[in-house]
Amino acid sequence: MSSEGPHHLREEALPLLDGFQEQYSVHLDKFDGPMDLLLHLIKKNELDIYDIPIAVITRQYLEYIKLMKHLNLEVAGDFLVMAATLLQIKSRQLLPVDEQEEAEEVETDPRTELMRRLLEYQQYKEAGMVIGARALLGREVYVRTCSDPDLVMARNAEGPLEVSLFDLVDAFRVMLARIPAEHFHDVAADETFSIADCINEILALLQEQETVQFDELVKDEFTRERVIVTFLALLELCRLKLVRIFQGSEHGSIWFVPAVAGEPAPA
Amino acid sequence: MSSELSAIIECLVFTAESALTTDRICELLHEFERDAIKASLSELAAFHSGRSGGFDLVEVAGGWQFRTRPGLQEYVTRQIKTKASKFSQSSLETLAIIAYRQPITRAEVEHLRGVDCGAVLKSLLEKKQVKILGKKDIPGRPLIYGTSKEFLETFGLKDLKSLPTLREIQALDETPQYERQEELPLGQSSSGPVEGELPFE
Amino acid sequence: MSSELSAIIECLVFTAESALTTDRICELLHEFERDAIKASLSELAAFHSGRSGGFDLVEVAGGWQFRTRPGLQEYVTRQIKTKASKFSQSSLETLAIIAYRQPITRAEVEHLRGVDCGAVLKSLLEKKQVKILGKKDIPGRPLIYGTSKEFLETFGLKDLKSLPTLREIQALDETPQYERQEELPLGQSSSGPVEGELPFE
Repeated sequence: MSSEGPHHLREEALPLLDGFQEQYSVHLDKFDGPMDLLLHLIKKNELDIYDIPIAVITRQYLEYIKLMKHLNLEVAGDFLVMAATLLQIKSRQLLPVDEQEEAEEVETDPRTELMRRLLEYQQYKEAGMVIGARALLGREVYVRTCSDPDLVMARNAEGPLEVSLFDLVDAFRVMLARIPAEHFHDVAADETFSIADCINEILALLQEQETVQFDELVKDEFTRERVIVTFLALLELCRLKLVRIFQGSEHGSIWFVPAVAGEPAPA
Repeated sequence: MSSELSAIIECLVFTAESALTTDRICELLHEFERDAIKASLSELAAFHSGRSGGFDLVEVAGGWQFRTRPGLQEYVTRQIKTKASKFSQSSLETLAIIAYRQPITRAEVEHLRGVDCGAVLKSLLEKKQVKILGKKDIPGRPLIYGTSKEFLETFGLKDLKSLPTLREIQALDETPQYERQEELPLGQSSSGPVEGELPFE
Repeated sequence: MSSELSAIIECLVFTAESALTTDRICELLHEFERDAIKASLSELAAFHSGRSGGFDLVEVAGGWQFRTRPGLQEYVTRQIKTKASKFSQSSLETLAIIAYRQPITRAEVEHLRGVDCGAVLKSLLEKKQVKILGKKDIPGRPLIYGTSKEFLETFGLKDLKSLPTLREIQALDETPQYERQEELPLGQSSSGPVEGELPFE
């Protein structure tokens, strides 16, 4: 990475990132994903995980991503998905609370799901460190490698078989890689339109137009399979908070828009 | 401590190619009482641990095995090439999630970690720490994963129940999303919706 | 008898792939005196022989080695029957072809593998992983093979549909779709296709 990186940073003065400025490279490598980064920010600022100041955390999170870009590091999509989630929570907090909805809104603090995920993630992160600190076979602890001569001599045909499914599939893969293509025709039934393909298609479409109608996606190929795949792709996009879905009336057309487009203007 | 039975058991465990379960030892030594065998095993383990020699008799992955005493690895690595069982933080996190939440799909692991886990999962499969248990009976039939016997061996765990307890999540009024999932079929009570048993014993 | 040096030596001999000569041990443990090492070795040998356990530390032609105590071989060989047998790469390949391409004839398997598979097929039939499904209705009426119930049990599968496809394993290497998405416009440089700036304060 370029040597001007750190100076550049100091000039830019990203004051909230003091932690990153010293040994930034170490820190950058350290985050295993958006959850890890969020936990770090919460700990560094001594914030209460049960009452996260979403504006502060969102700003720091986005500055961190900016920093990654300054350093020309590839920002993984997962970090962007979390950025969108944070912004969404923030925007929901900014919206005036509808009096009718107020009762429900009290229960569903938009931060609850994030808090729950963070707490759960933290548990597993800690559990991972605990198990990783054990005396590991082949690292701190060893077994006897020399086979007993009496055992080596004897041959065995009736013992239980020891092999994993992964070994089996892998053997198949290795063999397929070895044989010429014409010897082999794949008869697997899944030579079809995948959910992943469909997600790509929807994302491409959303770059061209602001809203997309569900029917529009399936009109060319109105098959049961295509409808299901499209629907699952939409659900996935929704889960990733990349689109928002609307339905005008009961059983009416389903419309969707990119999730970030609806954010309020900068404060 | 030097009864004939102890010597026989020690000899069996010493020559076995992998950990020997108590059941298998009893099966092999059908002329001896199960209780006597179990008592001998405990005595042997205590004896080796007490003498602080180069190796201990430990219970791991549901069986018994002689293993070098932790702390001596510096000397061992002088003569043998280690298989370098290195685990990155992300492997350990992923492994922890799979261990505590199995059977689990890739999507569920990724939801918990917030990142793509394909590469990590594949490397754990290659290291045989994780295995494919089958497919989940939901749309798309995703593969479900669990930890393997090798996982218990690598981490020196007697069984899944010996995993360190997760730090309690306090002050949560609602159950976390994943606790609504089927319970981990630990021990005898393997009645989960996933076919077959977990591969222990 | 439980000096650190003894423990280290014991650990070295225990993990060695073959007998260790005294010279080799001294070379590995260069920080210790040769005399001390030799004394420790004799002490260790006397200790193990005195306790009449399952194994002794003996000096054989090539050097020092732990050996099971003579007279216990009978028990050692009892476990051979329960020794887990592993698949060779060629068995595994053949089995994989049959699993994924069944029903299949021997000629078809051999066409794919490019080698004669008679012996491997026979051993898979003996291990009951594969069974004969019938005869194919083509000239010569060759036998057709498929996997057995035992095959499903070996791999812990509910049914053949639960067999992971090659594509599912390959999918582990693929990056998730949204990573290929257009970048979110962060900060000032909002020139992406998504309109509007993100709300920085």
